[in-house]
Amino acid sequence: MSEKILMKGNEAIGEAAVVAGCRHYFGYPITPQSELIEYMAKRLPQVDGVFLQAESEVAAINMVYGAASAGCRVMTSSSSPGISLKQEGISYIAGSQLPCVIVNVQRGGPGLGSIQPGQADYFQATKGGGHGDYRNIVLAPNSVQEMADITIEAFDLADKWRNAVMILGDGALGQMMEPVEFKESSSKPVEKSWAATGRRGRAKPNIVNSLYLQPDLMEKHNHVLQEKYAKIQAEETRWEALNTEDAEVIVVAYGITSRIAMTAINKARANGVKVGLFRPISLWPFPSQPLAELAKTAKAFVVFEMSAGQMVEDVRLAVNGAKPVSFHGRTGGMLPTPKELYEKIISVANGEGGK
Amino acid sequence: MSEKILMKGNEAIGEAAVVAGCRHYFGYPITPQSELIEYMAKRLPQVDGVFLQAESEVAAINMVYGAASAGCRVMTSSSSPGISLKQEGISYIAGSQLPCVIVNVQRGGPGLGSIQPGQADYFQATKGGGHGDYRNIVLAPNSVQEMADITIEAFDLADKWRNAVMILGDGALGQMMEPVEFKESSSKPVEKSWAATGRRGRAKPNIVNSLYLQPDLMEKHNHVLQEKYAKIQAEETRWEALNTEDAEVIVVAYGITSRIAMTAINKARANGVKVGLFRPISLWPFPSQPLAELAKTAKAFVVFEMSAGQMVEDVRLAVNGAKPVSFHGRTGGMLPTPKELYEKIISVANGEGGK
Amino acid sequence: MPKPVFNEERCKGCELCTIVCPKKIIVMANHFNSKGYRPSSCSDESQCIGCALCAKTCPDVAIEIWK
Amino acid sequence: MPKPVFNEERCKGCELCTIVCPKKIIVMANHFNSKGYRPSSCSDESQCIGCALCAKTCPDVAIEIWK
Amino acid sequence: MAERTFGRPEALLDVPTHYCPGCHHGIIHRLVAEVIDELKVIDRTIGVASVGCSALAYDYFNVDMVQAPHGRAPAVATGVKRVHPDGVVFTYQGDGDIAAIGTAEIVHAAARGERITTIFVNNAIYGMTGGQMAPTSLVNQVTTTSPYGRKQDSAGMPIRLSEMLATLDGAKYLARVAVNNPANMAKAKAAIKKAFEIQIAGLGFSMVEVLSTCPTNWGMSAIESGTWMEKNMMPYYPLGTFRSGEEVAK
Amino acid sequence: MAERTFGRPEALLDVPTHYCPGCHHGIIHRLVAEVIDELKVIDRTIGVASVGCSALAYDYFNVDMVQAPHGRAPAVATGVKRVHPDGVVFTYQGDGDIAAIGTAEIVHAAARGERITTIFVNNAIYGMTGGQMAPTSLVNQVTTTSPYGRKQDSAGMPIRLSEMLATLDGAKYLARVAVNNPANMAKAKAAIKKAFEIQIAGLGFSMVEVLSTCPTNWGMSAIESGTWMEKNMMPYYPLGTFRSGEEVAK
Amino acid sequence: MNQEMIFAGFGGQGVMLMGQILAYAGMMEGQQVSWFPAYGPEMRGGTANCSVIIGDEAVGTPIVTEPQVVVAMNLPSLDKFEPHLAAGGILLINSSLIERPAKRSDVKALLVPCNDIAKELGNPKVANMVMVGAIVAASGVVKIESVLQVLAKKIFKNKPEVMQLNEQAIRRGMACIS
Amino acid sequence: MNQEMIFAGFGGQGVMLMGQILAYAGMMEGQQVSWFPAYGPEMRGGTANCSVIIGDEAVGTPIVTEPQVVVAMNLPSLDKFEPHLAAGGILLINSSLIERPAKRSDVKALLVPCNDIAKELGNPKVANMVMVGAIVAASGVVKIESVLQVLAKKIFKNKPEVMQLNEQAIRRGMACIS
Ligand SMILES: Cc1ncc(C[n+]2csc(CCOP(=O)(O)OP(=O)(O)O)c2C)c(N)n1
Ligand SMILES: Cc1ncc(C[n+]2csc(CCOP(=O)(O)OP(=O)(O)O)c2C)c(N)n1
Ligand code: SF4
Ligand code: SF4
Ligand code: SF4
Ligand code: SF4
Ligand code: SF4
Ligand code: SF4
Ligand SMILES: [Mg+2]
Ligand SMILES: [Mg+2]
Repeated sequence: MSEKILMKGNEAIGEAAVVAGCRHYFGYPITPQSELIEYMAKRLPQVDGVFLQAESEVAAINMVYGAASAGCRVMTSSSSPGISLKQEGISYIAGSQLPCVIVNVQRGGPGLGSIQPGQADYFQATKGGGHGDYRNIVLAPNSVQEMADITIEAFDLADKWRNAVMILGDGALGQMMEPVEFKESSSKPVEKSWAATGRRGRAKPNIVNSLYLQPDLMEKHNHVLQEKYAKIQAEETRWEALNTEDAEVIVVAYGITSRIAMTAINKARANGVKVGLFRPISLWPFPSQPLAELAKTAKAFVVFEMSAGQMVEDVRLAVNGAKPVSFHGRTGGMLPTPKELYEKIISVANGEGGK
Repeated sequence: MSEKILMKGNEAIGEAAVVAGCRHYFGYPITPQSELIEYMAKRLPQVDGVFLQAESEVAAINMVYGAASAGCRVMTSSSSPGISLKQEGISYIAGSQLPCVIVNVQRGGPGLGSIQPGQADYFQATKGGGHGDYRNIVLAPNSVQEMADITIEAFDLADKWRNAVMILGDGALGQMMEPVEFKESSSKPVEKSWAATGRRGRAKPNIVNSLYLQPDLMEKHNHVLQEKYAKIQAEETRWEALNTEDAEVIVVAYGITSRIAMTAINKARANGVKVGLFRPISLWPFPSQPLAELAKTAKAFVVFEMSAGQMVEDVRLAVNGAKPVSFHGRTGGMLPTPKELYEKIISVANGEGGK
Repeated sequence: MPKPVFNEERCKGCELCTIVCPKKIIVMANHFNSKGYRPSSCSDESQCIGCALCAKTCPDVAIEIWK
Repeated sequence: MPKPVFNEERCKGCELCTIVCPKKIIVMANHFNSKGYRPSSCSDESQCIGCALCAKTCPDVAIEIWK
Repeated sequence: MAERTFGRPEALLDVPTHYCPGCHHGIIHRLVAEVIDELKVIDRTIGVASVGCSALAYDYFNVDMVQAPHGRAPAVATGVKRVHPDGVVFTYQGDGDIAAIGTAEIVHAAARGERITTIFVNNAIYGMTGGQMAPTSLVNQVTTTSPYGRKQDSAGMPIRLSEMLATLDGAKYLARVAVNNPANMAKAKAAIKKAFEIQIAGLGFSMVEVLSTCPTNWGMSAIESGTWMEKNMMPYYPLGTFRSGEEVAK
Repeated sequence: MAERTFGRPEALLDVPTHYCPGCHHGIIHRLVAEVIDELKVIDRTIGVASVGCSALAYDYFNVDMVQAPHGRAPAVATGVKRVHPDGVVFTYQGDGDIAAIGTAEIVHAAARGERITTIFVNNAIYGMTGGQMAPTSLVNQVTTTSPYGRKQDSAGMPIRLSEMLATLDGAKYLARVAVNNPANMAKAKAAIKKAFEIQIAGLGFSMVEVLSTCPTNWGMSAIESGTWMEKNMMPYYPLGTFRSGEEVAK
Repeated sequence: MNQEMIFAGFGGQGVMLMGQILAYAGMMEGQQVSWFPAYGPEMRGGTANCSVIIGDEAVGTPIVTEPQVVVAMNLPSLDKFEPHLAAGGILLINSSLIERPAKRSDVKALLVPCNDIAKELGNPKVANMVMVGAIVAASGVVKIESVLQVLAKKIFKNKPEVMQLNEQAIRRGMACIS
Repeated sequence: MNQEMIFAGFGGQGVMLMGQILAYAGMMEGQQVSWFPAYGPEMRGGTANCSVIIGDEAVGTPIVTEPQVVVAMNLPSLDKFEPHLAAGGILLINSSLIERPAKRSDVKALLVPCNDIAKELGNPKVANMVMVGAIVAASGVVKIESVLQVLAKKIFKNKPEVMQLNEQAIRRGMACIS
């Protein structure tokens, strides 16, 4: 199992889910995530799992809702428009505190958009595209290996917190092949005493529900959720900082963009610019604290996204006016080139292009 | 027509839409907005309009998509879970630049939640609950009269900018009755040369579309959208500031919460506290500029919401660290009492409860 | 001897039981229960044949039949 | 005299027209068009009866019939 | 000694319901509970409540329950059943829930032959939200969203869901019943039992459509509602069996 | 002098399509365009493209077009038609679009008797996304999401949408045709014309299901695809008329 | 100053309308008014109630939590809202259906046999109008003329007989408050 | 240093597999590798292509915009990618299907008659393997042994005859590069 194999990011997520003990997958095809649903169609029957192609993304997320209610490890995946359709279901999953893993292999939007890679669903994923106060844990890998590792972690986090975990990838990560290794994993499904399994001798029925007609009870329920979210923020924030110790310019980027940024950063370093990379891995909880720390030493921040500017708001909130934060984005399925990022870094290092 | 009548907020929106020349409504029942769909069911046939109860919120938003494509003034309405279901359609509407009015009479969430008033769909409305980089104009009335006035304005803005306008109300505003007056209005449907009406002698077909398979074209399209959004930000930001000139504490609140806040502010003023109200009326574009101005004179900000803290992020972004911003929220359908808001104001005035 | 036993607090006064009783012995009481409904009651238990039609009709399972 | 006129650049070489021609006079050319497809062509126009079956079958409207 | 000859089934919790006086939802609950008792499956039954007046059904049934989003109960039940193939999984849905917003989910659960049982309570109206038109509302029926009566020209004819699903191979048992009198109640219960049995035998999807009343939103007494149903609903929604489960045997 | 006896209809723009070699989408496009020409409604026709290989249909038809979200074309068309009741509105949808994600929308457009015409291209697969199983994929058909063949036990039998919609009163004309040979093409065109006529006469909803090929994802040549369709699809999806429009006359 | 009131009772007792009439009357007098219903499933089975605010100040929250006037048309409503009444407030009890006396001693409790009077007047439906009269008399929040005007112009327009009966009921209700 | 390459051709020509084989071989040599396909409707009708990066540095963007190697299996691919080739880069042209010569003079253009050789070998399907051999010979990005190992262990496992034919094709392709 621990040999390196060349795999697409989409497939790596699929295999990692199987390693994590996920035996239930419900999904609907959409480019550029289809290799994932196809992988599950092939793989799950081999391990006596359940693969079901739903009639729609709405049905898929509700099958996930049902399967998670019933106590198993379960996953669904889609891409941008399909994830929009899942928003009601995701809000219900939050309300009922159901553990599950949701993969968004983002493409260019809005609307039918393009099927090329995008990062413009950041707001939807992190702030809540559905209604009500809730949070998904959102993890953003930047390599095929990390897609595998993070998927396994996602199942553990989901069960640990009774919360949805969203893996926010994009078309580039989903489609590209890189070497990946599946190490032995201790991750495995856990007992869920709250699940709707049939009473099976239990005295009281288990109920999975998000309805509280009495607003005071609903508020109490919201407090439970908010306390959980606060704990998740305290315990589960993840990020990577490269060359930031002495950096005057901090590049903030996640996912595929962070890799393109790294190429640009290396070139800038080679040319004597003190620049480092801060890469949020958990987009929610967002690593605000470490960024605020960096704001004490760095002179400026620049955020790179494949969007018109979304994560940059969280960076600004973290930096809170202490230092200038500038932004450079590409949209619609265009990947930035290392060259343009390099140029932006240089201009920021020269004190241009402030806010 | 210009006599005062006692009306529910939901009904006032309906009548105002008729005044604005809206003759097409597509919706699906949900508490606490049902009076609006019911009003349209009764009213539109009287003016030879089209009322259609869709089979779902998904169908409703797509009927709106079709009707807007066809060139008319059109409205839909729902409440939180129903709005979540509309997210894909809303993203398409943004992508195709279609003018329409979408009403969200918010309730407590997440999930099925409660049907009592809420303000926890702020993120969804303002940051984009759908996929991709897009913005709806989001207007938040705080009285039945304003619900009527803003509705008329919403249709004008929608046509002016070829953009969706969301009216963000809540169960309290929707259900309450207050006096309302419908003045003569000059608002009326406009010619739309881009609409799919049938060619009717036109040489070239009109196409309504959000698909751009070539990422460079998709990016170009996104630039068009972003430029439009920048203009809307420059021209259409709306807010109300009451007693803010000399205020040391600025309360920021919108919708029904702003009224409860006003009661609390009056009491605090009576007790010698220099406090004022800043009420965003357009939640997007958010009135960041005037807030930033106030940050120069005020000592502290406090944000009141019926949520676990959503608009507060935009306030923090606007204030950008210049002054402390604190928050007090109620969730799940609970309305804050003037008393608790008063106490929070006092504690902020006393320099407590910082960040 | 069969007889219907009414859970007055559960009764919502819908009167459905009154029309199915073959003996027509179910009538609405003159008082209110704590929810404000007039509960049903049996006017003459001795006539009851224990057919349970009343009980089976009650949407609130407010009637039991005992013998 | 009827005859089929081929728009070679539109042809995708699917060969569907070849099987419907009652005269079996449509064959695939030996060269490629600029998209890389081998377009269809008529081996003997004189035999064409102008039935237009080839044209009606072509998914790419790459054939017109003239007389 | 006194003996109880009729009382509350074990599968129905001894709590007051929120249903309006005379609403048939309560009767239908009891019948489902009696069937669960008789089949001795209380320990492995998992119910899926929908959105509608029966949203709170999870408070009433003495079995594990999941509350599903509006219209999605069949998808939720599919998720549950695929995790617990030995479970007895039922959905309980109103006509708005199943025949409007949930059309795709019920059609596909039926088409897949999903081994679940659906109790479909057709009261020709949206009860929970205050009496709006349902896809099942009758022509000319006045509701809050058809204040001038449902117009066929604009809203079409009411959907007969059972008949529609009968075209799908995976739907192994489909029946329409009513609980407006004791005789019909007995037939209703038999149908519900058969539907559960079809599921337990692993044959495929089963559904019982129960014609029901909504005194509150119909604006009548409970007794009048029964009469209205007989006179107006039954002619358009004939009681009967649309797929009998017999087709399955062969 | 030379005269063109057969060529491109006016309603079809003279541009290359993105369809794969031999894909029937192109033929079906042409037939629809010919009908628009013959009915002389090019000036008031509004087409609604769906999501599937025909998403770009708006680039090909010489009429106003709206591109609809996946599955929602009937709802979008409803919106269009209710604004332009004198318009001739058609949707063009694949089997995944119409029979999976768009089930609710097509059922309700049909139930309402919406005065639109749907061209439903059934190729038993998701073409656009690379060959996944559709609700219409045949039992044992190997697709990328049914790599071991579609299993009836888990995925159910393929949905026959036309037969299902035939249970709805608002569906006034429903026919299944094919374009795999000239004779069938002629019938297909007649059906499409009839469907448009039913709409123009204001009688209600009309739909033509066209059996189609997907050489690319079926993994065969265009010619083999025709044969495969005849041998495998036609027995399960019989050609014919399920509602003839005659019921309407009475 | 604003008067904050809660009207509560059973679904069919017309408490929502009572509140609307008062709010309308206030509006016609040029006062600031608001009316807010308890809505949704709350209504079903339990008590129906609405909040009404009338006075000269802009209305903040339309939901009344500490009413100065509570109108209880049935027992569950009395049980539910009596505790929230402001000290010194007015408690109007429909004594036809409510047998128990007020528990609070720091409020002004007034008994109005609404259903009995309505029965006397020959139409049980006007019980709520009896109470409307009593509220006006007890609270003085609006003038009786305004109430009658609302009824005549808005509610019973073109139905003079009905109007007359309702006016009678209102006057009987007023008479209960001495 | 990383080598950045683009492989392009018609849908059926196996260009995706060519890229994967090279990437796999690189991986087996312990190099950093990535493979990225042009995906979706792009593939249909037009050219299919993939980007491959092999080298000793961590891979940033997997999408190659300025390739050092371009492999054109048909004319549209040559038209599309020749202009993007880095100066001094290698341009491999399937001369069986492409008649025109290279337009660029600042690159090293190499002609490989893939289809002709494949035909000679008796199986037109191995045209892509001919090109694989040529790429390895021309670029040296991976060792030929690695390629053969990938084929033997991953692609044609348990099919020694097929393996043999493919190895032949590869060696013929290598021989084209002098
Ligand atoms: C997504 C969504 N849309 C709408 C609603 C509002 N809603 C709640 S119940 C209901 C209709 C219920 O009617 P039905 O299914 O017939 O059940 P009944 O109450 O009549 O038993 C609606 C529209 C909702 N909760 N969620
Ligand atoms: C909401 C959403 N889900 C999924 C997709 C991806 N998608 C695009 S086309 C398609 C299926 C198309 O199949 P079909 O309707 O049969 O048309 P065909 O391509 O076969 O003509 C899917 C699933 C999408 N674009 N949007
Ligand atoms: S058991 Fe039968 S006879 Fe006895 S009260 Fe009930 S219905 Fe009447
Ligand atoms: S049927 Fe039940 S609830 Fe109705 S009146 Fe009789 S006992 Fe009471
Ligand atoms: S017109 Fe008829 S005979 Fe002539 S080439 Fe075409 S198919 Fe053959
Ligand atoms: S049918 Fe058309 S595309 Fe196909 S080979 Fe013939 S001419 Fe070419
Ligand atoms: S509203 Fe209608 S369906 Fe709902 S509980 Fe009341 S009577 Fe029953
Ligand atoms: S993928 Fe299939 S359906 Fe789509 S264009 Fe190609 S052959 Fe036609
Ligand atoms: Mg109903
Ligand atoms: Mg298809």
